[in-house]
Amino acid sequence: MSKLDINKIRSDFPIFADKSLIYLDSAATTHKPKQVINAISNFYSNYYANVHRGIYELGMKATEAYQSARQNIANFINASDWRSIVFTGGTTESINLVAYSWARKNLKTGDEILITEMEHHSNIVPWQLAAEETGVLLKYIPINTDGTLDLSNIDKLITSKTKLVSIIHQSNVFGTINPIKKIINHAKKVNAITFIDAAQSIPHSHVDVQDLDCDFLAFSGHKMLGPTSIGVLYGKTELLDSMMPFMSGGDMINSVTMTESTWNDIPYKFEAGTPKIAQAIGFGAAIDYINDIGIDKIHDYEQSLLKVALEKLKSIDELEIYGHQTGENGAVISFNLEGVHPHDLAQFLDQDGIAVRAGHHCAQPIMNKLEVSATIRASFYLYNTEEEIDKLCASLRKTQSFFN
Amino acid sequence: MSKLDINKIRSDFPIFADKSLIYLDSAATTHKPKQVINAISNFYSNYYANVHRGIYELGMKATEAYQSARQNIANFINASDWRSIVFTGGTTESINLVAYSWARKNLKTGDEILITEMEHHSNIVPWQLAAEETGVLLKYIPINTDGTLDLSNIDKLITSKTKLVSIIHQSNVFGTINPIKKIINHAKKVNAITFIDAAQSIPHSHVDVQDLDCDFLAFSGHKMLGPTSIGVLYGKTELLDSMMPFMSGGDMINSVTMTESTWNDIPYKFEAGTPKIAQAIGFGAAIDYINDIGIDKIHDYEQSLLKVALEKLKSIDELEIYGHQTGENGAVISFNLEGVHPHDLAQFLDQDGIAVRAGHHCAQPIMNKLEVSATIRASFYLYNTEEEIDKLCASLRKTQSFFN
Amino acid sequence: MNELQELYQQVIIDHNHNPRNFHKIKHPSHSAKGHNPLCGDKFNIFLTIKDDIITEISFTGSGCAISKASSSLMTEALLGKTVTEAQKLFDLVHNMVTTGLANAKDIGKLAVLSGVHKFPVRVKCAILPWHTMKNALDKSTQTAITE
Amino acid sequence: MNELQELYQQVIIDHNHNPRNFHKIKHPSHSAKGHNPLCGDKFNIFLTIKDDIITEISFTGSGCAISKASSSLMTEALLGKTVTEAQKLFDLVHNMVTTGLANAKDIGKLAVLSGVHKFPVRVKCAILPWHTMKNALDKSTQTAITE
Ligand SMILES: Cc1ncc(COP(=O)(O)O)c(C=O)c1O
Ligand SMILES: Cc1ncc(COP(=O)(O)O)c(C=O)c1O
Ligand code: FES
Ligand code: FES
Repeated sequence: MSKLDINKIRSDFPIFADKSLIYLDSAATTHKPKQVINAISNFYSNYYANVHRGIYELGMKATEAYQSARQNIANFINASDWRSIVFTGGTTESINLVAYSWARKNLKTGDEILITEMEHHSNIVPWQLAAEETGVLLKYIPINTDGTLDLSNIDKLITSKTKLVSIIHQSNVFGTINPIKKIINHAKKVNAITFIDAAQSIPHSHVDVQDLDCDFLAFSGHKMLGPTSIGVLYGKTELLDSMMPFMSGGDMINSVTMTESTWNDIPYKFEAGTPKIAQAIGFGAAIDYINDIGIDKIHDYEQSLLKVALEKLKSIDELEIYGHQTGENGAVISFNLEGVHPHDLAQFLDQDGIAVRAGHHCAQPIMNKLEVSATIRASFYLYNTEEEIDKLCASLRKTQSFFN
Repeated sequence: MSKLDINKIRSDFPIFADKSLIYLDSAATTHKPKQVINAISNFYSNYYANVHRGIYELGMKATEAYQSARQNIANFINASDWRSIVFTGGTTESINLVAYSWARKNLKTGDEILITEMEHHSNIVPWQLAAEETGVLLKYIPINTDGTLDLSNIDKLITSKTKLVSIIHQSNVFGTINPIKKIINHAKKVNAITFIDAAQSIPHSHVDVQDLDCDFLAFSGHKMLGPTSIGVLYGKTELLDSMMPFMSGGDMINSVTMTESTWNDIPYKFEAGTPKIAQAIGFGAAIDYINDIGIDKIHDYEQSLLKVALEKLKSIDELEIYGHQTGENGAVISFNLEGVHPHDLAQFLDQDGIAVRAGHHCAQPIMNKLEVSATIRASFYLYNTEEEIDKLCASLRKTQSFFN
Repeated sequence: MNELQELYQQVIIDHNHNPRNFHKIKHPSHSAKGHNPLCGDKFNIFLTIKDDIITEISFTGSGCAISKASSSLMTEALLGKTVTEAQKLFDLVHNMVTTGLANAKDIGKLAVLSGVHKFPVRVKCAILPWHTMKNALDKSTQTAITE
Repeated sequence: MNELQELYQQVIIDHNHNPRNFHKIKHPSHSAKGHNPLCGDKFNIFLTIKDDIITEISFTGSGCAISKASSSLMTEALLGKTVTEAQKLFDLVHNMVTTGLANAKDIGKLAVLSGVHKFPVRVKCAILPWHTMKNALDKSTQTAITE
């Protein structure tokens, strides 16, 4: 096992005061350390105010905290300019923003959007709807049943018609880490805009937007120790500058007359209404927490957990693991136990205090490919332990024998 | 003064532990009682999980709390069906949702949208953009300089071309409470859809959507003791049912294939992505807090504060109050002090611990009408006192003499 | 016996392993599809109704133990019943899986499904085949979706 | 003297009440509009430049005491200066209002604006006329918006 002070870490998370909880669903959403919970309470209790427009002292404190959260997040993904960081309600809203303000405004019949069969619904449906409205063709990079992308025809899929390539960085079903740099480079050759759904990668590994050189990238606070209802759209400043607003109203305008309005600078142009102040501050505190431990150390620790988990799960008869056969993978494992429906299995695991997810994981095209209706998914984060993996395996074996 | 146990109430708000703070900016955003702050911390600390999809115990507790917040809010505005309550990021998002999913889909050249000159930018700009895209005409009910709507030509403004009438219930600048029932009835005669921006009314008075019989209504959590990043779109179920989704992704779908998707039931159809769980629970706690005191008692108390404030402000020479000349008004007062720019004035009031707002209050068309660039706005809520009004007046006089 | 074991008792496990009437009827007079969007599971129910009597009933599809056993038990319970009796049994089962309450005489063997009310997320599993059957009787061509 | 009084000292109040060069120039060689979106205040700056020397400078518009005094003081400070000197003074003022630091010799009377750095929201007020003047010099037709 790689070194993390796991007892210290677990003691930071109030939820684990309940010793019987084995939480293996961090790919859906993660728990929060007290540092994050307290940052939110402290804001509401001691310096709550609206931001940007207040002359008064209180508003200035809130504005500073809000802005420093933004800078914090920019640094975390190595964005060179804080104006690239647009606060949204989450990855889903980030993708919809681009589907409305970029795709619908820039694409026309004959153009193509390319995604993959591995996407989360939030990186499928917004493009389906935009494609339908604009007459654009939505194409898919196929997947192999081993949970990797089939890039053999990539040159035929990315053509001069391709205007947007949007790819999941790390699969929320298989854990597969996709070769996005390679795909981004292909896209650049045809001047397609690139969008990375980093909801599953940024919480677990160092992602550098300058190195990737993608145009857009999205992630969510709640999947990385932060609050619900906050996420980020990263966008290159020139691109954001050139776009029309998505939602409109207060704070995102420069001036409003009865006949027309002009827009505020980025990122504010895309942040209509009272900002997500408490959520941004909470998200900033989550980034601080991760930075204090070190994202690379977290990554290494999870990789060692993953190795152990794969080994132990593979020792269970008639347990089929999807993916994890080659290449780099995050600490997310989908599997099924022969003869036990995943929802029954999840129910039995819950009985032993083990929280895993059963379902299609918002990725029905993958389920269709695997020809299953659902899988069990166990996913890990910095607070999980090898002991918990042992308990998972024990509970799986017990359930297996109950059903057979 | 009407009776509220004001000491008890103030002791519920941690921010007022700072005895020197005189917070008169609740129309922008309100402070939070510890009951709300604790509800959020408690959720994150003790039963945090994603909702809807989890088989496990934890997910069920979170789902119940989330759903009961929705029911709670439905009851508060007397909605007959919880499915009418769509959670959004705030009033601004609620309005944009309808501008995208209803207006852009249902309106065409020749149709008209009618709003008023009294609107907040969030009830102007979304319609401007939708009107521009669809070729629809955006018309305004004019205002009088006394802060009331000029309804003398209402029969000429609401015609068979009018498809949508969207009106601010209580002005965030003047405090004016508009005769929305009367306007809704006019709109019904021509079968126009009606939208009420209730961001400023619902926190302060009993609003009954069945009695109003409006089609849509919007409000924000943060203006009524709740968290940031949560609001509500109320919509009649048949109407919501008939609409296309706004944002798309996880949770709002029924099924997704590579070529098409089908939608979940309302309200989920409009709640794409991981829900605003902590925020909904915090909002629910805010409603509980208001209910425990009683919205009518809060309203009466604010009205008595308003009366005192108007009297005392009027006794200051060369202080001009906008509005408040007739009819019903909420406890929001905009004014200017002759010879002192509102931003200078706000700076001096802040020096005395008094937080008021200086600016256009996201209502530039009103400023143009009043021929001022900005006003000072003092707004009151259940935690304010007559003593604070005295201090405001003293500070105003002091500043006045400094500048003259 | 804890709540989970009470739910997954022998009868359920048995019907899950060996579902009764688990096939397609050649020329059903009534049929419907059912879909649980929460998990993606799907069932088909087939019925032959003659003179208001259910003379044949069967199902196909896949789902969890609860939904499969519920389907299997349903086909057993409804064979030979009138359409009115089937509608009535739907109401009884619906009530039982949401409240846990049922009259032993009326509900018979279906009582094994009562434990599901302790697991709100799974109520949809138990009721899915019943909704689908009801849709088939109503000659509805819509896919039943458990509410 | 507290920070606020330091900011709103007599010089500022005086220039706010009696702004110097507060009028329009008939045929300016350079001019620009400035707008502070935070408060909605707007100013116009007019310049006549002959042989690289600012021979006339004036302003119109309205704003708070800070912005008005800053405009008035600016017109006094720049009259007779070269374009290069004006640009340099812009940099000095910009630096002073954000950090509070300035060399007394270089900055002269404009030092009264230094207190504004303690009030970050008001920095835009002090710098607005300077940005506008700079835009005018750059022959920019854009409205200056304080960043
Ligand atoms: C009347 C009115 N409408 C809409 C809004 C916008 O609300 P929010 O910023 O919470 O979206 C506000 C508050 O700023 C308001 O006062
Ligand atoms: C890969 C991926 N993309 C997008 C999302 C959507 O994120 P959110 O629900 O926070 O908007 C998720 C999580 O559900 C995800 O795993
Ligand atoms: S889990 Fe699908 S029907 Fe039970
Ligand atoms: S407040 Fe408008 S310029 Fe100072």
